[in-house]
Amino acid sequence: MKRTETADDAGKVMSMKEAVAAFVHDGATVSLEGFTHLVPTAAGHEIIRQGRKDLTVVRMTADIVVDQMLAAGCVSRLVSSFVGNSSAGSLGELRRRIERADPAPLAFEEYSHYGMVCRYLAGSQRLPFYPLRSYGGSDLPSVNSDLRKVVSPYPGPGGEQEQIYVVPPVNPDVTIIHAQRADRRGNTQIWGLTGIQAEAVYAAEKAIVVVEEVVADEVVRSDPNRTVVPSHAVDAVVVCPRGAHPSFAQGYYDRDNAFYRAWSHISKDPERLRAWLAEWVYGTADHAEYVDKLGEDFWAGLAVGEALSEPVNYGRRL
Amino acid sequence: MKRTETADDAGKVMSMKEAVAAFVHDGATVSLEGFTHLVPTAAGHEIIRQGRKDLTVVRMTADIVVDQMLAAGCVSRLVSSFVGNSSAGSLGELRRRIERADPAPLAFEEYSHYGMVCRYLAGSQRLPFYPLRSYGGSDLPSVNSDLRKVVSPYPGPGGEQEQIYVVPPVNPDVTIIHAQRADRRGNTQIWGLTGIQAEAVYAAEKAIVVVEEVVADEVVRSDPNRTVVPSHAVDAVVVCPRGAHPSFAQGYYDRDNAFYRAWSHISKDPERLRAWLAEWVYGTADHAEYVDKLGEDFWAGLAVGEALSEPVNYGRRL
Amino acid sequence: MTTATAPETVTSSELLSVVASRELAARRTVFAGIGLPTLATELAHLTVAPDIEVVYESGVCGAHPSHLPETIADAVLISGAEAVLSMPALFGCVLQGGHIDVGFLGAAQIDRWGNLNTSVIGDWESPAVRLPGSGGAVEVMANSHEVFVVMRRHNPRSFTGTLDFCTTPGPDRALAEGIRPLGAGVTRVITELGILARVGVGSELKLIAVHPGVTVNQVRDATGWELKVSDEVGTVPPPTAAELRLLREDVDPGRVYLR
Amino acid sequence: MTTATAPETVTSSELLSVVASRELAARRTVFAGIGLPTLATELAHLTVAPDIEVVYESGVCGAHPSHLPETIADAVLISGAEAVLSMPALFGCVLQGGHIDVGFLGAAQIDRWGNLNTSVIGDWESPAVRLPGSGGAVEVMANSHEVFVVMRRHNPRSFTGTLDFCTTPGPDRALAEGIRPLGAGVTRVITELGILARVGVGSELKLIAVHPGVTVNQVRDATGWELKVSDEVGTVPPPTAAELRLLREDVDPGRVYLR
Repeated sequence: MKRTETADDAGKVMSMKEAVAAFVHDGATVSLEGFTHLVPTAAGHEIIRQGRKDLTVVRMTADIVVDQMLAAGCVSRLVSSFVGNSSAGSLGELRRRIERADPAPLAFEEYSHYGMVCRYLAGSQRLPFYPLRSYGGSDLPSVNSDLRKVVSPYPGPGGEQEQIYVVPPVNPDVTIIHAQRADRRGNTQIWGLTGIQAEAVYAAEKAIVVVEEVVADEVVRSDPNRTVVPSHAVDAVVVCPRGAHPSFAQGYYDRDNAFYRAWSHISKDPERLRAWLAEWVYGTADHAEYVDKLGEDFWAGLAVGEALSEPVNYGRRL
Repeated sequence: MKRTETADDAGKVMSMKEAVAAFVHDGATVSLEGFTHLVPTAAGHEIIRQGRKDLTVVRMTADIVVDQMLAAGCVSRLVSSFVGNSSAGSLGELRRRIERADPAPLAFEEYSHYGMVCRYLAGSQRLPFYPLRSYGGSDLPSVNSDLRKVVSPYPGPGGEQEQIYVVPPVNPDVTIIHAQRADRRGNTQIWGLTGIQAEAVYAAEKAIVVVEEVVADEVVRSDPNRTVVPSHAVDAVVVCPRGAHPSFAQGYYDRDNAFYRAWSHISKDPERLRAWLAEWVYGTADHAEYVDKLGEDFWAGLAVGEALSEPVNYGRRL
Repeated sequence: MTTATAPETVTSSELLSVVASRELAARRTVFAGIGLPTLATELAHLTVAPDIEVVYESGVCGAHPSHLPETIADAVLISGAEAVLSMPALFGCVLQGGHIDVGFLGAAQIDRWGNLNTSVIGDWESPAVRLPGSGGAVEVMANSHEVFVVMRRHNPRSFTGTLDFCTTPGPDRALAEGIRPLGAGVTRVITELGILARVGVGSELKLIAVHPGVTVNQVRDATGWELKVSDEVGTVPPPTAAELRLLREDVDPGRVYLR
Repeated sequence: MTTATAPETVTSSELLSVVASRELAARRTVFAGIGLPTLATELAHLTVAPDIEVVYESGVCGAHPSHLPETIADAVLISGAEAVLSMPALFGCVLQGGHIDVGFLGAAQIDRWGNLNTSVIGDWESPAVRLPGSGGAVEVMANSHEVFVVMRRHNPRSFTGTLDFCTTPGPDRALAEGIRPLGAGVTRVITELGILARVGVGSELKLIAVHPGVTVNQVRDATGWELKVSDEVGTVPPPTAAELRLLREDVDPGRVYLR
């Protein structure tokens, strides 16, 4: 597989530092997507290092990286449909913020997963709302006034008038996703779980794609169906190997389940959490240092073997 | 690449004759999708051979196969967004039916492409309607009362009330698509243009997938992201090589552009059209005979060379 | 028939998995999380439901994992799977489209109608405990043909007369708001004490069976509302040796979930 | 500068392609069909719009075709492309999402506001001629930032005071119905006689330039409404030798579209 060794021919390829400085501003609405797979952790860490404030974070599964951004004081509002540390336990800082406003309150907009999916669908498709068959009878609309209803202009199955809940679009100032690879222009390829990443990018004003590697144009072009986000929707390409840790990148490295379990303990104690941030985020200049600090033995434990897709023939005219 | 040589271990694998007999009934609503690529022509021909009547055909680009089904008297209603012979000319039978009710009238529901896409989206997602930013100021709603409007429950960009057009779901009795390959359970893989096929299948009560080849489970499972339609949505798998002619199958054979051009002339003359049907559809027992009749020299002219996708690593746990 | 194993040798996880697996007889598509639902569906696949397919919230259909997955998004679920779907396809076409026979859900609180709370203990605005929230539970309940709930602990705080917050409403609450749900809502609740059942709209959860050695009054006391009891409460047949052997030797030999 | 080529050696296709290509200066994303728009965008790529990307209705982005495509879905557009999108992504995210700078459309009839008819000649219910209909034209007009129309024939039947049917409305008609469109609608109409322009909502098509040898009155006579004419009607500079060489030698050496 050909890979580009340098990025000097590529206007969109920049460092994480440059991308966050250019596209993530105080007070912005920032979407970070990746459903367990390809969580853009390294981007969250750089946002912490640059000391962003008053962010509205939009993320379906608000997990470790969100807890860390909360603890670093970057976030004043959270829009989410699952606020937990996967199945490994709690998010300590998030619970303190919501349960006790400690050390500061957190505005929280609660959705279900499909409610969030539909907000991205509406945002990416420039729709004023998106209908879904959820929320009938739920208490969620009583705490989230953006869950509203529309009457269908068509009769229901029994001829009766039918009403359905709708959600409004979300249009982040910037969406950040992590992906396995892109070309220098930002044509982004993801395999394994692809989640809501494409819609989150299309819904946003700007988009940063963080990748395990930038590959030659020919690699991407050998399989155009693999391109989940085309270049016209991407503003910055950041090369950041292992940037999804403790999450995983299918075919590159496995999930660090031990760290997920550890986070429940780390985050339970505010002092310990802050010490962790001091050591692992503020104490590293960038994600490359974080990766080095973990050490090659550590990464060997997350290494994966080979299971290659069988090629398909796109054909060429004879 | 491993291929299954026999189909006797597979309950869903059946002949085209069996599949059409089992799932396409007189009076049914039948969706045939494939946007220029992978047009399910062979299925249309078998519907003609079996003499189905009073079908409602739903197809975004009503092209040659629809003109043939019209000429064979199978279709009383058409739902479409483009009724033309690609860019190669007219559909003679369709024009006679609509312009002069010759030999019989044709009920026609006219949409735009995205209107059709949204009908499939609503149908596949079990939504009462789907909103889209089309039709404002168009005469289409005056001739299609299913194009209706909804008022958004959220204020527009300037705080004003916002209204938007919606389309109703389409839920065909059966959807038929053509694909490059599937496994014996119906996990269907398509590359190149994927169009609206997945949504058309999910919108339908029953689904027939016609494939160039049935492949071993391991082939499909080596690349699960390539599966456009999972087995739980498929009722019949029909192996029918070259079943998309005169359309094409990316990586298998090219488009027969000469036949598209010829069709404008054939279909212009009702006698010539009926002679064509007699020879090529009624005169062949099945698509294998049609393929043989065209001859190997002919197929050599549509052969394509190799352009393989580079494999990706899905990884395996060590 | 194999002989019954003495209950004292059976762990709570084994008991719940075996009982849940039997309820999956002849089911085709199951929407399940990781843990007890995984054990139940894998065992059902080997016993009463050979054609069962688990659909995971992450988008995986037809997984063939090399190892027991640790999350619903585990890499081993993806490699070798039959299909991996995007979130819009998974939630829109598969779930809302009505393709799921049985959805598995858990909850911090459940009420007599099978409504669920996974959001907060206490008041939503300033809760005593902030729980993870819905995830996809609202959608699983609204769109599956029926829902099974497996709850390790059966006590009045979890089986409550009044939910602190209704995250995930059953069809009765939806209908009261004039919204017609697809399925029956919760039809089975499987706990350490026995099995509660509910047939659909308008019906309350009713005790239909207890585990050996459990009395009806024990279940009543452990339930925070006046529990309806079937006229013919049965005894849940204990796991057979065959079921336990499959579970221990084939499904989870590393005892990942059978903790 | 290269010298101008004598007009009589330039075919109508060459003329229209060259003129259209110039209008694409600095544009990035173009939604185009096959034929003249292909020639125009490919030539623009080599001249005034090096970063131009054509998005095809079939879902292809960033095509690198080995041969000139014969349809918008030609296999040669797919092999080697940067991305191939599904229809919902193409129409929903790319087009309705507002990512298209310029959409190219054709029509059987156009009126002074840039509204288009591609459905019928005559009455819709029993038309004299049934045309193909919208395809994606309704969406291209509603969602592109601006629309270019290239019409080979400029005559009063095509440039009509009253459309037989409005398939594809411009923004003025949408606003009259209370629906706010994204873009300006038709901003350029390029014909064998000259160039009409329109700046956006509330503005009529106006003649801004004629080809060498064409008079303003000729264009007026060929237009089925009382055509507005710019105070300073220019003459379209004829294709340069460089433009023609690129078009003939690099873009379409087989003269597939340059018929």
